Amino acid sequence: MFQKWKDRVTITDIVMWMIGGTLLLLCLWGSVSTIRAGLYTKSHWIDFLIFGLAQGSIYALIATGYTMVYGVLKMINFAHGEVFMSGPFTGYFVATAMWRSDFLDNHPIMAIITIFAVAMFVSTMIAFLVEKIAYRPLRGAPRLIPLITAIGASFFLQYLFKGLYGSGINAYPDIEILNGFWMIFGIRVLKIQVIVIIAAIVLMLVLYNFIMLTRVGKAIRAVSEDKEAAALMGINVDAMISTTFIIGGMAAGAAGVLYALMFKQVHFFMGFLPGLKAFTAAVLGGIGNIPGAMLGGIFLGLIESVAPALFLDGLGIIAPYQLKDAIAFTMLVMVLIFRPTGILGERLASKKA
Amino acid sequence: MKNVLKVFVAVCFLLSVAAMPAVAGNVVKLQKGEPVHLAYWFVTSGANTSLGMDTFRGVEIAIEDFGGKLKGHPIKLTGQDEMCGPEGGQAAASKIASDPSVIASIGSNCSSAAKPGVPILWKMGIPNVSPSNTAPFLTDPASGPDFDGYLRTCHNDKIQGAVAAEFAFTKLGLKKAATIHDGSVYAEQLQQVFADTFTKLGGTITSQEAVSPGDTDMRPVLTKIASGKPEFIYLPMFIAESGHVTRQCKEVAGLEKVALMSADGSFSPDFLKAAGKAVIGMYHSSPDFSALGDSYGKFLEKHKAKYGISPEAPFHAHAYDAAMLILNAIDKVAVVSGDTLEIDREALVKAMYATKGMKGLTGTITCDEHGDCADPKIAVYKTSEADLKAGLMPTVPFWKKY
Amino acid sequence: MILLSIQEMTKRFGGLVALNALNINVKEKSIHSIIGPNGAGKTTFFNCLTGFYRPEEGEVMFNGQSIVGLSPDRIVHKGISRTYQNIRLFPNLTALENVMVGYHVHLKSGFFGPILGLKKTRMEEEKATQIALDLLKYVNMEGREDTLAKNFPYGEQRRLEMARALASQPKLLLLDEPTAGMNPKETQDMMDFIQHMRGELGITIILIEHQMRVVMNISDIVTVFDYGKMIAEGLPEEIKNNKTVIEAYLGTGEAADSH
Amino acid sequence: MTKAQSLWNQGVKIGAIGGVSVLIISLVGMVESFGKRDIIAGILPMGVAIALIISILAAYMAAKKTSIPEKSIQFANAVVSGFVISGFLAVFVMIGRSFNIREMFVGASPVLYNILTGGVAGAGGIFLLLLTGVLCGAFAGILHMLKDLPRKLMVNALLTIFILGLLQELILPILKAWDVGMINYLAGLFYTLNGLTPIGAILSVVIFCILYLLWNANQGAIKFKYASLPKEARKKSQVAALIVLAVILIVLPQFLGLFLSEVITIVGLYVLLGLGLNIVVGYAGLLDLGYVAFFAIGSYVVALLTSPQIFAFGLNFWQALPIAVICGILAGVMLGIPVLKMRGDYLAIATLGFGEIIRILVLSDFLRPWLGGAQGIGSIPNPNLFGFQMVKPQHIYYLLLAGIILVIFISLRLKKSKIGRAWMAMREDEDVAQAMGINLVATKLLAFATGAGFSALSGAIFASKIGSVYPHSFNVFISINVVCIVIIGGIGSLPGIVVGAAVLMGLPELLREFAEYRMFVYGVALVIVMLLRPEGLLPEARHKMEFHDETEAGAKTVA
Repeated sequence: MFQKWKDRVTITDIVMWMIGGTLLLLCLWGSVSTIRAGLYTKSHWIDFLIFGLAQGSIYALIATGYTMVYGVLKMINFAHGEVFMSGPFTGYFVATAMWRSDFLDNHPIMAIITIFAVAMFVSTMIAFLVEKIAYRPLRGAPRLIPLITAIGASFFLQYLFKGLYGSGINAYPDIEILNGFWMIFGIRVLKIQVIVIIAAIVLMLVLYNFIMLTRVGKAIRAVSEDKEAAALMGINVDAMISTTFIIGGMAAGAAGVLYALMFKQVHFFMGFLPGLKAFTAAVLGGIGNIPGAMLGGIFLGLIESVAPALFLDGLGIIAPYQLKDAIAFTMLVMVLIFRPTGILGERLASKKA
Repeated sequence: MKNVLKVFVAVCFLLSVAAMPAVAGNVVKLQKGEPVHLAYWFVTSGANTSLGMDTFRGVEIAIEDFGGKLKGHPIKLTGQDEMCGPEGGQAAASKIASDPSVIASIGSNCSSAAKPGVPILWKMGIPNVSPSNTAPFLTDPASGPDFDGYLRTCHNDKIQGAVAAEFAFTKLGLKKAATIHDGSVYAEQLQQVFADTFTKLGGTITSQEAVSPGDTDMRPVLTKIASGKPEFIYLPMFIAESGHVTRQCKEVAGLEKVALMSADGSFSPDFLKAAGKAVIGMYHSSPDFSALGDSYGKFLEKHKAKYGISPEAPFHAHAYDAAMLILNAIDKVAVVSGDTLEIDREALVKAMYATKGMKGLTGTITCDEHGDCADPKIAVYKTSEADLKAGLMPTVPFWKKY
Repeated sequence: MILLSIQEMTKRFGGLVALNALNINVKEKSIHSIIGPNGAGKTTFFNCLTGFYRPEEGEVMFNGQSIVGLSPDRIVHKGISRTYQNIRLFPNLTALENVMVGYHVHLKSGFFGPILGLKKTRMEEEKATQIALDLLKYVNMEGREDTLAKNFPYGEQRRLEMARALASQPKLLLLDEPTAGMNPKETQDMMDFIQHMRGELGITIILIEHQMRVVMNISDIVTVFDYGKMIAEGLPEEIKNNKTVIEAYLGTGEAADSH
Repeated sequence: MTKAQSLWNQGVKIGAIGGVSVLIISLVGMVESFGKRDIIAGILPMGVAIALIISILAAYMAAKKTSIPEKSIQFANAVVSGFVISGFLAVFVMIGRSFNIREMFVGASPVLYNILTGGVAGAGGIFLLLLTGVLCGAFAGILHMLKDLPRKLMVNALLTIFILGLLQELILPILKAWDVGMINYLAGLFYTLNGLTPIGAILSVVIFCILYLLWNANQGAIKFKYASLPKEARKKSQVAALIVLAVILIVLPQFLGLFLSEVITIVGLYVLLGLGLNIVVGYAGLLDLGYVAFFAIGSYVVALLTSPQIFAFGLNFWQALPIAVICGILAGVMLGIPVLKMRGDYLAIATLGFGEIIRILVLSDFLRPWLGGAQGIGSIPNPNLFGFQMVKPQHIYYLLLAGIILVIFISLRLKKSKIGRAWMAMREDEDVAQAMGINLVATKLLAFATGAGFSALSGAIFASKIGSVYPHSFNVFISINVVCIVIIGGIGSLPGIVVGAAVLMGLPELLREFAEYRMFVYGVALVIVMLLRPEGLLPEARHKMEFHDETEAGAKTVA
């Protein structure tokens, strides 16, 4: 009996369960003692949740770009963070010009639409060009090669925008109608956060329906299932890949403006960290899977906002918010251990044996 | 094949011999037309680029203001990227030290780069002035003779953190404070000095929080701070992070009325943009500009004309002063003999250390025997609505201790 | 003597029952063919035997030991080796390296042996190289040991894969359509080769095959699958005349083949 | 294709691409800031030289890509594209002078316009600019019409001038340091304080041409001779080459100055890191983006054990080194276990996360009492060998050399063993490898552990070299750089790693003075190298076959 058991359960399984169990216990213990200490009131917790939700919906929007590109090309598009940066950075100049001419204050809705249009256009163009120049010639090369060009493109774009627009921090002008609070069910909520959450959800729904229902969407899905078969069915694979990048670029541009409206600052380096987080979110949800990316993004946002206070405070760890990325990545590794294909599972044609 | 090898070996040998450095003399002799060579080592890539670009521009404007020439010799400025870290600092310093024509250097931006870099420079007899290393150990006598050629025109963090604590406790009469830092060497040290002093004075630190550089969503950590109900938050970080905290503080329940204070790391017009309206009523500690506001204004004008933008980070004025300090000292010790200009390195260092009462942008520059040259007159400023409208940081101190 | 005994083996993929309560016994040193229409579960059966899939129910006894649920590498250690329907060599390794990977299970040296160049390790490597060279010779690929696997023509890739499978010195060899895509001459060579293996090396062989000529000529016993179920088992002659089998092939088999 | 079509497709379109490129380098400020440095003193500023090179290159491409064999059309295309390039710039200058675009583009300064128009104001400047463009195009067209040898000669001679001018800051101090009349004279002959002298430029072209022609004439003979040698003689000459290499490596730092030695030690550290990652990525095919974690662990273990700060264990470097390596190996196993079951990019992101977790923990206030937090750990003593303090980079060089040789030796031995074959089999096809009896868990862990050990060794040397460790030194860019080194060098190729490290880490160090634009150029270079040479700069022999083999340019080769 023992022999049988020994053959089937490996040491690594045991170690993994032990690590997982220990972390789970720590989290539970931390949560319980945090709540018992009563440091935070109910409204604090609600605030944490809303903050996390707003940040998470932006991650989710960027993550859809990652996940779609991964779906069709099976590569990490390292430059996607820079696509995200390029739109709002350019949009800043439009916003400032409109602010100077008082257009922004007199016609805020029109102004915001213009900013979105400019930013989404720039992001889309950058995404399209990156694919065309850096990835397309390498179709069929081993998978690490486009990874390096992606890294190269990322550096190039960062320092291109630094060179063009300067290395300083540029702040978006205040838009009066976006400031202040709303009371929703007796909870004080920031207007901008509500707007960001709603806008992100609407955009993601549009995107999801586009992919699921339209002809082009179906063609993209076909390409991500099997390029050769799709080509045989008369689908123009290159065009579909370009379309994927265009859609991803548009989503990233929109996410970038939402981000800029919420945090007000744009900077040439601003894409790196959200890009990394969004990719993490995409993997967390199950890469190649659009609802997964959305879920992963929101999950990540919530973890970053809630987890340090909830898990670590009770354990007596000082400055827990410094560790929020560490928590996020630990969560990622844990999820991948026990669900190796992400929360919702990957949607990739798995052609193994 | 063998022949090729032989040739190859011979060429290598010749090259190596050619590369053998001779011992540099203690006196630099410049022929007619040869430039006075200064080197800078600032951070010019990565997330802290704006700090490096800014200090670099400060130096460039200083050289222009000096006239671009020193006793008929042009002034040449070359530079390295210290990458805000020890490895970058070491490489940058090695590059500067390997060029015997370098007379003095300005840098580094980050204290962590200065630590391994400064001794390398000093071994070659190159004195160094930093515009932005605020870490105390660099001018601490205990750090040994390796740092004997090191001076700085920015203040020591020990002073600034303590001033902030005294201000909060005695002037504002607040007893409960919280701090936030971003894990940078600079901010971490400042908030620690603040916390220590504040506790010593009798106050309570409700929490010492930290964020990561590049973080944008500060609301969760502010909510955590709010749970301790502080009356005062000290956030001595750089523009981006301080800006986020300042803006978002007003949006977090329980912190609407709390007093905020930052340090010179974010004392810049850009901070007004970054923080927006939330900046009204906020405090900053910074060197006392009040007597010299005029020359600083002129500096800003020149900057705008030359680079198309305003300074983007703190310490550009310190960099200006650092360059001026060096140029003045060289001017003092350089001897014209016939066609050549002779600069004695030892005399130069002495002259630099002997700088007294130099009118700089950041105050009156006087060096002590450890190399701290900054005017330690740290004043506290309060930003008003008028300042925000004008787009400039306040120039009149709100409070000063001296 | 029974080498491999399978009882009530069932494998499901979601709602689909890929293998349904199989009961098969394989005699030592026999050539046991498995036939059946496409999608009958033959390759799934191999994957279950080699540990790539884990059957939900049932027991597999190999050489008197249960091997259900063991990982593929442990099953190789017990003495089962396989080839693939679509050749899966290590494309960027040389022929010699491919075969030597097959011999992996018999190498004892650890991490420090090769680094320190211990005599024991060196001897072992030499022996392994020799065995691999011999095997290459055995499959008529002498003198091409330094060619990358992917640069061989199709037929030779098949033989190389066979040599790699043999290198682990298995008691049981699973061949998945070894004659697929071969012309009659090559097919004949392969048949001879399989019989040789059984005769000279004393290996038991389970064979998935589509070409009836091959099956009927070399099999000792034939098992027929359809829809994951065993529908017949017997000597080649018996199978040839079995009604159920003919129905399976002609009735549904035709439709399956046209896929 | 008609002539008009060709003119549009090759002339105008390629011209437009070139125009955008030149516009970009002008707008990011390269032309202006390099305008202060001259390639040839008083004649050719470096910024202009770069713009000219790009223009000529684009025009040359236009001529080369022309599908019509007629020479005149090819020439015309080159001229047209040259004109288009300068047209872009001319429009830009005109816009920039009439509107204030500097609010947006900080690089669009009046100085830049002056440089582009050769300092001539108004329409005259624009005309000059356009003329320069046409001349560039014509030059490229003529270049394209030349025969192979003269063309190569011309291109390479011009490049020589450019490189000599570019590296002035490096060469001149070295020459001057010698301070001997003869060399001083030579230095004065070739260089002014800002760029080559015109005479120097002409002389270097002449010298280069002579050397090139000599080499060209003899090259075939040498190759032929070598190929015709019997096997034993070849082996002998290989051994001789190795000995020469060894001698050079040993005496090298004695002759290099402080700075070059420093550069070499930096390259050496990355070579060590690359060799370690090569085991994980190159052999075992596991994409590890958190490789910096082990580097950090090696550094911090040495720092904690040897520095008098924090714990004051008081060990010396040699005692701490093995402990650091063992800690690295243990960390490798610890990372290995949870990520074992992940494939491909899941592995990449999980390891990246691991690297970040380590950095964040080291930085955290929570662990500050034990790890030093943001202030790092300082006062790490230099290694001491039999009473000799290894202080200078020249000393550390030997330490690194020993480490690299050891690691190369281990890598080679492992590669040719059972373990190496198992790694490579796993890289090629994980499932089949397992079906061959390879224990994936143990094999992967071994790869992680070995790579981690090498990385920790590198980290240990790094800590004692720098003398202080800070969490900020261990960010994700180190991991990314090392991955780039391994792939740019040629996956799995050990000489490739040395070349990769020298190119990606050494060259940027040598060109430190262009600090601002280093990362910009680095990014462009990564893309271009991968587009032109996807197999890497110095690929392993077998991978070369792989890429130039049409039957299977395996899309599934490496993880």
